[in-house]
Amino acid sequence: MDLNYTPEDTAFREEVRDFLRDQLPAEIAGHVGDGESLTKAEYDLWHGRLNEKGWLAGAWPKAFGGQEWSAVQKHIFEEECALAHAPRIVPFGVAMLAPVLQAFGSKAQQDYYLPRILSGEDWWCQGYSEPGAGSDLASLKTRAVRDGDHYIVNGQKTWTTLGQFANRIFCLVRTDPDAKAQQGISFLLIDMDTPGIEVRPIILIDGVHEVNEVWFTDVKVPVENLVGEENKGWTYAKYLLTHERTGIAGVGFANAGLQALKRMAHSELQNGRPLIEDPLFAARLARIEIDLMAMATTNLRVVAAADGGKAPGAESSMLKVKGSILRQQINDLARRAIGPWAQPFVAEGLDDTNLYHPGPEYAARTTNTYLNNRKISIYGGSNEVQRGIITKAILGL
Amino acid sequence: MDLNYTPEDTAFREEVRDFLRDQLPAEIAGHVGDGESLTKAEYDLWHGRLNEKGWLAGAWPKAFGGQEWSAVQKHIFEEECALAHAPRIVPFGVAMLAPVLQAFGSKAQQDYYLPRILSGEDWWCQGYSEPGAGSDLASLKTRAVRDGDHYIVNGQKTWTTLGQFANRIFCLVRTDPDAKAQQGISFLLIDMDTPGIEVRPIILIDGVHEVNEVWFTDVKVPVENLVGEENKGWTYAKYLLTHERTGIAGVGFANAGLQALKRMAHSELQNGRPLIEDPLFAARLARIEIDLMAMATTNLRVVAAADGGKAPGAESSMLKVKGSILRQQINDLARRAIGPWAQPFVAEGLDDTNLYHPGPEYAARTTNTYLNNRKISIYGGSNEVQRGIITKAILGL
Amino acid sequence: MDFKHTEERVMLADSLRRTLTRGADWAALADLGVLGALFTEDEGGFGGNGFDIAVVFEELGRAGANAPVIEAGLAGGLLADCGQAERVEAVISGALKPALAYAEPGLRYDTGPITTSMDGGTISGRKSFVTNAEGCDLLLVTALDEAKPCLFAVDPADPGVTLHTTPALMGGSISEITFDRAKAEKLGSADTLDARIAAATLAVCAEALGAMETAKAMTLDYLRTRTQFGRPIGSFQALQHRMADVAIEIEMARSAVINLAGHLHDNGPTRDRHVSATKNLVGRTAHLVAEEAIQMHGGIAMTEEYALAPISRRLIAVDHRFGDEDWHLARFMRLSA
Amino acid sequence: MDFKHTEERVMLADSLRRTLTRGADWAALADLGVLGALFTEDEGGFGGNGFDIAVVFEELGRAGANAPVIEAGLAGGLLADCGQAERVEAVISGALKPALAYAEPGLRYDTGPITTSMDGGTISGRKSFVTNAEGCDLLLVTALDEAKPCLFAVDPADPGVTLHTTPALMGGSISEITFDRAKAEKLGSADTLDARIAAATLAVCAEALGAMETAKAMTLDYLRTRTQFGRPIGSFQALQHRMADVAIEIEMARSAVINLAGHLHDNGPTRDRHVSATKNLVGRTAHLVAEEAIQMHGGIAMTEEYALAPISRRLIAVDHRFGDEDWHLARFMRLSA
Repeated sequence: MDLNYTPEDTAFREEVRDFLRDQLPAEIAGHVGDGESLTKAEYDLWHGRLNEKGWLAGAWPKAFGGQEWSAVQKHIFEEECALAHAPRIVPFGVAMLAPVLQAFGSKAQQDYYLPRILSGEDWWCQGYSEPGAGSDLASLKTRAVRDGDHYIVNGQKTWTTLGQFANRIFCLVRTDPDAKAQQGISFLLIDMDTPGIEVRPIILIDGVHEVNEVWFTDVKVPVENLVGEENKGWTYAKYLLTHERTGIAGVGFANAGLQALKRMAHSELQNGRPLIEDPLFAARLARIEIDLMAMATTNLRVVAAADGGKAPGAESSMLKVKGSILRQQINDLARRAIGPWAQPFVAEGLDDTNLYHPGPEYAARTTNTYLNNRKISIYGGSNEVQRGIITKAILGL
Repeated sequence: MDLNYTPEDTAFREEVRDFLRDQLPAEIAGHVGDGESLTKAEYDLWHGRLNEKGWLAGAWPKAFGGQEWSAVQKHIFEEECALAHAPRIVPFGVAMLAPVLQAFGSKAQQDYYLPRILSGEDWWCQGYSEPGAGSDLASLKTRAVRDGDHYIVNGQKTWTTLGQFANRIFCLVRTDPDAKAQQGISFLLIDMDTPGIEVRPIILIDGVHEVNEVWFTDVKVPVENLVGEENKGWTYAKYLLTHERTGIAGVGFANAGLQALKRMAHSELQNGRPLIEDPLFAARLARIEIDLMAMATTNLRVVAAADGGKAPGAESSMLKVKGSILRQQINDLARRAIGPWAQPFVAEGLDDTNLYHPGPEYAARTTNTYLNNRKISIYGGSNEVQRGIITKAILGL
Repeated sequence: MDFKHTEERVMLADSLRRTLTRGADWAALADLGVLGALFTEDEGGFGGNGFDIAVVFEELGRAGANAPVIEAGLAGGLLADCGQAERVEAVISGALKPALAYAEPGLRYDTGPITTSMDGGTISGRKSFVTNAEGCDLLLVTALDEAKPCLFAVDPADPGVTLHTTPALMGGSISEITFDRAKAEKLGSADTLDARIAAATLAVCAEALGAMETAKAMTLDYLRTRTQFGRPIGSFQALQHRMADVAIEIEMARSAVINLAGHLHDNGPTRDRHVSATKNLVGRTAHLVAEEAIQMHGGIAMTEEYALAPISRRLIAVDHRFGDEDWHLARFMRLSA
Repeated sequence: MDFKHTEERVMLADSLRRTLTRGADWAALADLGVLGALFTEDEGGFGGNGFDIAVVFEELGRAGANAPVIEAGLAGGLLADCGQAERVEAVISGALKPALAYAEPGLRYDTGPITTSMDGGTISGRKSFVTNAEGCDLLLVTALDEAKPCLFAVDPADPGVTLHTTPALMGGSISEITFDRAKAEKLGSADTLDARIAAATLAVCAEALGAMETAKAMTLDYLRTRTQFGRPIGSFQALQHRMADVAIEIEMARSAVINLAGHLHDNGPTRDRHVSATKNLVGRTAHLVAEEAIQMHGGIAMTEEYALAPISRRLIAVDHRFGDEDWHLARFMRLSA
């Protein structure tokens, strides 16, 4: 037992900090810190700087241009990025598709697509969810019918995050309609410029355009865009869902959120005294901080076990549930902290004529972030689904 | 809408208060207030005084010697009794069996048993629950086989409250083993002195002998002790379970508990100041008080609706769930209030050599009461069962 | 003791509910008697009791209506307190839409000490969180006159008045207002502000109750009809039990609203103890109901297109109007000591 | 970073677990090295690190053992601080069972200011909540010597010592002790009391963790085997999801114990901030686990006969030893400011 990082890890953390200090533009960090949406150009700039350093895909195997980071290194990197308010690396290409291609893709697919992910030429989005399917991925209905050298794809995907920026989408499609549930599903790579694809924005409850519907009408996809074998897509999808789940708790985001919250609580006044001196508020904050200290260590235990070769199972689900709840509690407490300043509701997607929030800067998007982050207990397998996984693991029923 | 009681109700409340002041022995009230077990003699004395006043069975129809109290009067009576730390009227005869006899019993049964309930000659206990059945009453196994003028009863009942004081037990027994679930059950009155009955104490987690197991081995019960028709027992049991459920929230107990808790919080010192001035403790107390104010009104709404002729349905379940949780929270906060004095654990049923608790008087049985009242979310249909009832009522699934 | 509303109130609620389903403009609301119900007969209305307020606002909340009715009651009530019978009559008839500017930046949920002040017939200062000031006909403003908070009438079109308006989380609009030597008509003292805010807090709580009922109904409907893993999601027991708890808490919130309505006209400390008890409980419950409704719906509740979105926002906004859960808990503790 | 215990600790835990299953007396515990593990090599033991304490007490808690091991570590540690090497050796060998009397009535969870004091080689005063004093060989007592808290050794058989002993909620015994001019041997200052209480608090937390694991295992077993309405009750999703939450919270409690073990030897304020964070979280979790274990079992968990009863009581008692949830939350707030 040793709660301290190795000297190598500590040195790596310093390197990450130095890099962030030098390379992360203050304006971008400001937007991230305030919970604002980023433009594609901002993402591209940041991805580019990371790629120059070799850190866009630090967890990739060296053979594909990665650093083969340990889980601990990956954790340190993510923690520091979150604290510095660096943009989250958009995961769809780097962290989701790439591991699937590396494990199951053809040599041609690997050679073509992986470098384009690193260079930013390709922006991938994810075509998993469908309307009416929710957490029940296996019920998906989008059809792909083989027609000579092509599949003809028809159907609809939804919750496609940042699909408005993407030029490619990886999709789960049903290739065998007679097979049941998880059988008969294939994993297809699709060019978003193909005729028959339409992307429609979904405006979220906080007024942000972050996710989309993607409609497919007789979309022709070359058969070489099939990943692995036909009807084996569920295997790859599961691989993707269980891969690299050590960051699932969002400890870095929680820490950054807590720091921001403390600053607010020192700035906001109640009866002329800083809010942090209000015992009820301070108790709420302290309880969250105590919980976060325990969750951070739980997360490190899973990270360290992953480096020890143990694939996280129900532990990921525990971290997902607790991590989402804690982050939501932090967002909720931030909403309380700003008090009446939560009332002006400035939302770009709902009313673009009036984007100035009259309160203190930290209050500008606090309520929006609270609303937006209700999603984190819903997406990626809702907390109810995660509790089901935990139950199976501990109860064996 | 009028939150005020009628002048008649207010006068009745005064009458109840006067009666309690004059007739309730201080020693008994002291025992109740401290959460101690009462002796049979104490119960008998209190039942006797109530009966003299005509209030032992205030809710009974006048034809049977009752006062035909309205639900509001019954509520007022119970509220004042709880606040004065009067013993709870032992419900098995007066409030549970009697309504069944009045509705379904023979004239002979009514004439014989009802006066004996009032006079205290009979002390009834309840033979519903069985080991392994829990909230699933319909799965009961105790058998009664007709043999001439008798039933021969074999089986086991459990959780028989105050069975050690009882001379009679009313039982649900299975008379038709081939009928399914709720069918084939009958309602029998059994003399505890009949050969073949054995009462074994169950000591509870707080060290109290309050419930019992009752074993039946070839117990001969005269057929005239059958209530109503054979195999219709479930109808009578359900009637009993839904009858007079307006007291289910335990508002009176909750109020009395809260008053006691406030006194503790004024007596206990922390850093030389009354505990009530500690903002964290005071906030816990205030939240409970606010919840209780709302629950009391919810309870009155149901009481008033009952007087308006509306039989409470899912509302009873809501009151049961919320009432039990609130009372348990009050017990829990009392445990916190006494601080380290919760550590000496003096339990009559576990260690009768040493019954003196060294702390302040109000601390003597606080932890025991906390432990004992974990039962109130379990018995009489656990809160999980109640939530199922509520779901059915609102979801219709 | 009687928990049934009078026939008049039941009729008003019924017709209000029907009208709101079709959509009602300000004149229609006035015609229905919604505004008159907020004022006593002495004031020119036909209501003004806590239960009148509760009935009206529960329906407005149920329908998700955004009309500035709270403002009419709050500012209109203060006009009545200052003997402005004609203006009150205009408010009741729907001819005059007033708004009240009393909060100031830096005070959080407290109503004072304010710094906006009167000097030579004009007032100067900054007011915060003025709801539905945009489009109002009259601004009622609290300002110091010889160090004493008084009420002033200001024309929102006065050149000394600058509004910065954004949409409000609860719906409608919210403004920061700067007064720079704006012409002001003194109406009287602001002594009744607390009483009128107590009534407005009841209105917010009743409105929240209506919104919770709608959120519950939508969620139940979704649980019944939405299938996943081949079954209606409402058949999953974990969701059932949580929904049962939500239903219980809404019943408690209903009782809390009744408690406050019944004690609205008690003396100040008793009234405010009930205001704080009810607002604390309703704030907690609204928060629970919004979060559980969203979670049980899943993704669709995160979208602006689905009708739950404004209701969820309004339920969260409840906690930020007239003092949040903790602010009221602290006040309840003080008033109970 | 490494979350694996050393081989020695794993071996100690394993043999302790096996031995406790069979039931172990004091000599057997001493032989196993349980007592030695509480002391550093300098003190004559072979452990004394936070993780040694965590490993030992988790197993004691898992087994529901009632031996006065915490007292041996707490009083023994103070003996070591006072340079009482021979007595420490006797504690480690199992030959000397000490108990510590430091708390006083009216102080609640605070350790001072005490009033028991030394005068002419004897001490007088009253001590509260002395765990496992009954049957101990030596009482270590804090008392004032010229207004400074010092440690004294007192023979429990001294005529000036009166014990009133009851069973303790967490198991074992608890005594109120009156000292009336009891002969006392001064050992040194009580300056290290806070550090030793920090270690004892870790012990209580680790013990609670073990007890929670047992409560969880019993509940899971019950959920799997008990049937109701024709199905194992563990197939009811509402219980499943609550059990999942219980399992999550226990993992968090495990991490909290690790955090405290790893920071036990930090400087005072850092250490105590971790003590309070961990004790607050473990207190909350123990409470949750006890209540949920009872509720999910139903009636049987209410009976003394069922093995969960003493474990539930111990889990509730956790919150009353060395400061409860709120006491530690307040301290955490002070130390975080």
